[in-house]
Amino acid sequence: MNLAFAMTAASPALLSIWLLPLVGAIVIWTLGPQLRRNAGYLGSAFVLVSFALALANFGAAGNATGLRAPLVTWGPGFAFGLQLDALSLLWTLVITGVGGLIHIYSIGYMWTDRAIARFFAYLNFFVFSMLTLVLADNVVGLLVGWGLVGLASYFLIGFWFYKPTAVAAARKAFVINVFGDIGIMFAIFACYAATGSIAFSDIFAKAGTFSEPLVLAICIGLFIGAMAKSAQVPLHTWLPDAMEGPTPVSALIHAATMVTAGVYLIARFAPLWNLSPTAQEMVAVVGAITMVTGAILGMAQWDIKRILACSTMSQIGYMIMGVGVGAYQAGVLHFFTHAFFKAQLFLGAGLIIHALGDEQDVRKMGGLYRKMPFTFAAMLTGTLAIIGFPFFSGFYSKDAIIYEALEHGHPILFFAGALTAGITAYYMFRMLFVTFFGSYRGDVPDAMLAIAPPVPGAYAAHDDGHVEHAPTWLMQAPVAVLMVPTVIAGYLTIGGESSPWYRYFGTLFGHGGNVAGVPLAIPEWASTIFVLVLVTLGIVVAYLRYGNPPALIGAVDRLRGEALKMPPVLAHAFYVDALIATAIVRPANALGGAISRYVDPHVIDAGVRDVAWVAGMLGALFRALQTGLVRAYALTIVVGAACFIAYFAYLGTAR
Amino acid sequence: MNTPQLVIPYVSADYAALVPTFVVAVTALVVIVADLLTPKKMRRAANVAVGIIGLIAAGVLALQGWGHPIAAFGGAFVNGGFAIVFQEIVIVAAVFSLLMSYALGREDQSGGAIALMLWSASGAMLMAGAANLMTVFLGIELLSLALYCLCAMSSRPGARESALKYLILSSTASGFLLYGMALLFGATGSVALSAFANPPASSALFDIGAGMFLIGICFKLSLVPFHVWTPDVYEGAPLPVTAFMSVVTKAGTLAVLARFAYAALPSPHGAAIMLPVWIVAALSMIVGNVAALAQTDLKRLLAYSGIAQLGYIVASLAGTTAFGLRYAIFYLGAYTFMNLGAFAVVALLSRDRDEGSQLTSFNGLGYRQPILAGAMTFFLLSLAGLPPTAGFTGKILILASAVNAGFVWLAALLVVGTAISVYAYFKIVRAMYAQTTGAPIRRAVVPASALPWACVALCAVATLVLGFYPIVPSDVLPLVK
Amino acid sequence: MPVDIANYISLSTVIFFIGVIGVVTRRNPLIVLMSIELMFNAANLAIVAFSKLWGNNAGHIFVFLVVTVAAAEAAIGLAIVVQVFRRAKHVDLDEVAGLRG
Amino acid sequence: MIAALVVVPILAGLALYLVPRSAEHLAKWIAVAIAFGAFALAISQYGAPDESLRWLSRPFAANFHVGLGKGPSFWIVLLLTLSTGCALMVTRVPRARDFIAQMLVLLGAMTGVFIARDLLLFALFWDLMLIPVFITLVAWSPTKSNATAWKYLVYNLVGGLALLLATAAYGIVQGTTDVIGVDPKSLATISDTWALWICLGFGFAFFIKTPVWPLHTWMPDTYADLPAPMVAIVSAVQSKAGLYGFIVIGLALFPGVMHAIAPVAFVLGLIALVYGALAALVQDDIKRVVAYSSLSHLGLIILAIFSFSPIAIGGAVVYIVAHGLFSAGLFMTVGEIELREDTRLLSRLGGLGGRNPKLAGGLTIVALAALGLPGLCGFAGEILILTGLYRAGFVWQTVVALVPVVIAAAYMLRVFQGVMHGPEHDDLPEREDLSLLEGLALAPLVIAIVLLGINPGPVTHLDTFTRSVAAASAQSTLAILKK
Repeated sequence: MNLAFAMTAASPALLSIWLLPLVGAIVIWTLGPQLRRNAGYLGSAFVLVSFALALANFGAAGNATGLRAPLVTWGPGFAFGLQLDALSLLWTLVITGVGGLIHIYSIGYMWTDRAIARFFAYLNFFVFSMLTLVLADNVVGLLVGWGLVGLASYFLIGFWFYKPTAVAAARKAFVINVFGDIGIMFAIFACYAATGSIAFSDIFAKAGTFSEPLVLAICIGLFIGAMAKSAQVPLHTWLPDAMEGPTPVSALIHAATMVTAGVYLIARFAPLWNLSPTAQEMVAVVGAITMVTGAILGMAQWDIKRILACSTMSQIGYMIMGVGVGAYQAGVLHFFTHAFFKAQLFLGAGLIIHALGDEQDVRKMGGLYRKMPFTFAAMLTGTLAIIGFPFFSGFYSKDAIIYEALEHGHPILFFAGALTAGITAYYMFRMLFVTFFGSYRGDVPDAMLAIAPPVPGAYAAHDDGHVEHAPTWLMQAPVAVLMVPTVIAGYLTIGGESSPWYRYFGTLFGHGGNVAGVPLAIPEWASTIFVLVLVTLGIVVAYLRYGNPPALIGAVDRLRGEALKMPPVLAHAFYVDALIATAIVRPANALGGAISRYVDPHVIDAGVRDVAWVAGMLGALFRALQTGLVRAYALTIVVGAACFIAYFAYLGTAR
Repeated sequence: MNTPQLVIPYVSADYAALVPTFVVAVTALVVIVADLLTPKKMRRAANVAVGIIGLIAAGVLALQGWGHPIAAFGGAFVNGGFAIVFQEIVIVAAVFSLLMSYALGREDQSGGAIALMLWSASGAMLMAGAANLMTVFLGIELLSLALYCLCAMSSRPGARESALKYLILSSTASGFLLYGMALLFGATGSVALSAFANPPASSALFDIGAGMFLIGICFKLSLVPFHVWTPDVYEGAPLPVTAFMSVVTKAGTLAVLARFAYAALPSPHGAAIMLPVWIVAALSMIVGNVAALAQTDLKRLLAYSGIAQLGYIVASLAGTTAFGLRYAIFYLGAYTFMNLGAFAVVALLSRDRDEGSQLTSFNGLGYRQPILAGAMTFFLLSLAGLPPTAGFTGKILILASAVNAGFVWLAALLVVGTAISVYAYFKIVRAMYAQTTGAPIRRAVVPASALPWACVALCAVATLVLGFYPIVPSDVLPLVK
Repeated sequence: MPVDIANYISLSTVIFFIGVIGVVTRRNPLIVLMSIELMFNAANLAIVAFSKLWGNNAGHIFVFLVVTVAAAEAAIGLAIVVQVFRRAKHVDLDEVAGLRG
Repeated sequence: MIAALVVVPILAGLALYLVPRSAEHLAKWIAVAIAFGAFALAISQYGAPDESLRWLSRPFAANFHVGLGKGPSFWIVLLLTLSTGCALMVTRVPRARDFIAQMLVLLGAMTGVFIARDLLLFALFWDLMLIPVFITLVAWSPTKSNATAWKYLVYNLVGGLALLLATAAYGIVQGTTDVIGVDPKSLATISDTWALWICLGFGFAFFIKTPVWPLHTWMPDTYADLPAPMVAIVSAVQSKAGLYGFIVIGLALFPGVMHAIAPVAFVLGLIALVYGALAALVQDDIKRVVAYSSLSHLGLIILAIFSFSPIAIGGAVVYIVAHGLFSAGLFMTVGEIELREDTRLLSRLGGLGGRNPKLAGGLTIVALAALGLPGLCGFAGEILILTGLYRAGFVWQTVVALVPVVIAAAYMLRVFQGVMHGPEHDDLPEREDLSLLEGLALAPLVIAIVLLGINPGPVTHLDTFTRSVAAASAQSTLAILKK
């Protein structure tokens, strides 16, 4: 029984990058109670070492083969291993880099929480799962990572498990993720049936020979997985609810890394997607729809974290649309930049929430720029980056996607992209003005601001009082560090095709090529100007509604008016949740109830009970025959004898 | 015309064939004498001891006759392998019944009872070798008459009633049997079974005669239409007598049936004659087990179970195949051990007055006497035909012989019967192991006698060994000179 | 001319079935015992007739055997009947129904 | 030595009755020693030659032929001895000595089923393993009524008798029943009609024992009423006897008939798959949830076997062992919960996670393995089976089989969260967390779950001819489907 891993051929660096976070998770879980706070330092250390190793191997991953580590083989065609090529290295760097910063930030954020050790064990486990997902060299390994990441997000969303809302949100997230898993499983079966192996190299080598419907089927399967994980419509409902988890979790998982797994999946299977234009079309359209829906929902939220969650949904819509139209470099670039500025926005929001004693509703904030200048600066840079303000990272990646959509012959998507950029600008600045300008509304009674009373038992204070505060630098340092890439991350793509970004990926994605129709004859700078016009329009509208002096003074009644007049469609997020509940959840429970209450006891058991009853009756009947009277017995015997004699008489004469 | 000399045509070899039967009969006399001589206290022990010694001696003597079969008294009594095997079974049953009787019954009657039991055993041994009508009739009547008295010999209320019922019904059946013999004799002109093989003078007479003969036999085997007497008599009679009766009457009658079916019937026509017997056997399997479902008294339950078990054994004879007979004999042996084992456990549970045959006396036995409960479970497993017991192997053999002889419908009915019987037997297992629902009747086991325990142990070991190593007697084809 | 064998057999059959009906219908145990004797003797008659027909004496020996057995059975039968109905005022088989079910 | 795996536990079980009733601890540790001893012995016998002893020669040749080999028998015996050892460590039952004796007899009988290489011996142990469960159902079931015991007995024994009749018939027709593990080509071919009836007899018994959809109603009640230690090994192993039978007897000896009944079995498997999953969604009693979930999981294994694809059958063996591991783990954890809170109804449980993290940790891992979390053993089995099914051409069946995977996630989380998460109920008494012993009892199962999840390779080993039969018939199935 050789269960030992095939260590020899593996490169030790790749294995240690992969296993360090797992070791961290196990160590922290077992030694949890003793460690308490320094569990945070330990956890961050493990992730940052992994990050350093990944950086060290930057060169090695660049060349074609990259690092390889075959692990274990289940059977014919089921060989598992790790690989580090350009795409997975980028993701690894972001996961361990941004992850490490968020670990440090979490030390401060969770300073007073009793279960801080368990939190860091889960965070390390999450990093390990995400690394499994991106480092796998085969599709089943990818699915293993996919499932483990879903599990880690389940643990972290439901971290404060005594909150029923958190528990429900965690379960919803996990079940929708499993729904995505079965999509990928279907793709695995199709690939294995066609190629006899699960390794990416074999699949892509034989990709040419696949029939058109088969490629489409595989792509649909994969995309279902991507939709669930990257919260695309209609499987997006879990993302806003996932904000029940602690803010660092939202930053790391539901902003920077996990939700972008769908983008990674499509990028990884680029050779397959290029073969099927209809699949690409489908991906692009769904991406666009999610982009627009996310933006519209973003306008209607009052919880600061839900605004950012909806904006994440919208930005991922951008990335999916980007890879959907074939602009892989642009899509991945937007993932790269988005990881930084969205993490920064979330951590900024975390600072606000931490400072205001866990208050998350923007209507209770206001006028914070005077008291928290550093946070204001961080949030401002983040906002400028996300709306695509020139010379900020978002500008380069977002405009690239919008233009590539046009260049690849999708005029409708081009306009959708541009419009969403405008709406993004509007709701981001709406958040800025409401939170940082005007006067502080913390002490205004909820009723005045039309805030619904919290659900009973929904939220129990978790930390036992502010015994002592974490050093503020511990939380602000990561945000400061993140500000740098938020600004300069876009500069990597200056220089078009020959820029370091495009050279880095080389021919990994093959050539997207023009997909449909003849491109409109407008140059790139024209589309950029058009987008900027829409963005400034968005900012102006936001300023008029929330920013100008009269609005700031009458903020309380304005906000109350807006909250009351909020259209129900938006308030219930297009009723998607209700739709899923009535269409799937309720009938399943009803059917299950019918089965266990009616079919089993009455239909099936009844049969057996009747047979047993009949046997019992017969038994009683024979008992009744025994009357005890001698003459009755004699009669029975004589009757029996008569039958015998009759038979033998017939027999005798017949012979 | 010379004066008729008194020439006894029989040589010493003829008498040698009957020696085992004589030894048993004489032992009965010795028991009566021993009962007279020994002091009151020692009387029961002495009687049982003498009885068992006599039986064992007879058993050993019978075994010596194994290799060389002889037809004594001009074919009246054929002492071959077939007869010896049945005689051994009868002796074993008698020994175990004596072991059981040690714990029961009134002091003063033990001498007479044991003597009667030995005489009925010798009657059964006579039937085992009977090869002509007279010996058969003599054997059956000797067996039955002794049993009528035995049934009555107990102060229990039902005893005398069961004796009366048994007498009236059994005599009626003997009447049918005798009338059948008369017709057979009339049709063939001879009383020897061997004479029936050649075509009879008038086939009508022969068939009706054979029919009535079989009625008598089926009554004794308590097969279904003729089984009505069995439950009442088994319940009424004292426990050791019931145990003895449940095996010995069936063993002897089975020997007669086998000899009649295998050797005495003209082959082509024989099958048609025996067909009603196979049908009756099938009926017994089903009715026996179903009726057992509703029983609460253990002796009645074992009565119905005996009916069903005999159904299995006769089913094995179906088609009168050679291996069918051998497996029937093996299953009879297994039946003897498991049945007597079960009766021995009931004997251990009974106190002087009321016998422990009520189901309630088994409540919670699993905790009070785990070993006894284990033994009882083992016997019930065997009766139900579940592994690893002799019953299981026996049932497999019978299934195989029935299927091979072409009676697949009989095999299927056998499985159905077994399925029903499991519920009946496992009611007792449930009673033993169920959490003490009703108040457990403190039924102390009679400490004094170690003999019933020996009987339980012997039966259990036999059932286990036979289960794994079925010793099937080989050359037992019944010889009819 | 000698009486034809058929007559003997038919007579014995008639007697036999009278005995059987007697056992089934009568409530008095003594009558029942007598009916059983009838059945036995009917068989004896048949055996003797057949023995005469076939000319060998095996039947006669058989008859002696049957007679002795019938006598023994009658004796035991009466003894048991006395035991059962010792204290009963009148003798009735239907009273004897303690064991049932 | 292999025979010792059967004889020693049974004899020890019976001998335990001699141990005084008060010495419960002694009895427990003897039993644990025997179970783990058997585990070690089984490992040492990996691939060891068979052992045979002459038994019957009259109507047909039958021997006491036992063997482990490298195939499913070996792995299931390992699973059995391991789970029994673990279950015994945490036995806290009234009248423990008698209970432990029944457990040992059950261990011996079940081992016998899986190492028997003779059909008659297989039938013998098949019936024998029902007795201890019946006695336990009668003696230790919480509800006073014995309805469950009778339902269990009637269902299983009718199956057992059908098996008996089929074995006898096979013995007569073939001349010998010493056929399990023998290359079918070397056996005389039996006529179709006989083969059909014999295989139906076997199939009927195996379908009841699995259980398959219409014949399953005995299972939830039995699992709910049995005490936790016994239900752990019954659900883990006894329910696999039917599937093992199909693989080792059905595929090897009656490939033709198996093809004939494949469509019916497929439909029943699919129904069981979906039916079990849906029913598990709404049960209030945790044990019933796990019972219906195993109905669903075993339906998937039925599909795998009747797809005749070598990968799927290899996957089936993996999933048999996997299901054994996590259902044993689940039932033991539920047993721990029931010991602590005297209830296992989800409506009354909740919020235990805060006070007992170790118990929560244990339940997490087994629950996740049960819902097929990638990386654990449940997923390994599922992936192999479904890949094999798809490759054998059953496309839409695979899609239908994927739906219960999602439902599994829903009901397993419902159980886990119902017990561990949510606000703490004040009416539930305060109980201490898992003791070291209870932790040690769960540890081997958890380790096995993770190890099997990482590398199920060796477990998919099938005897050469089963694989060849499967492969041969897989092509024919594909041919049929292509037409």
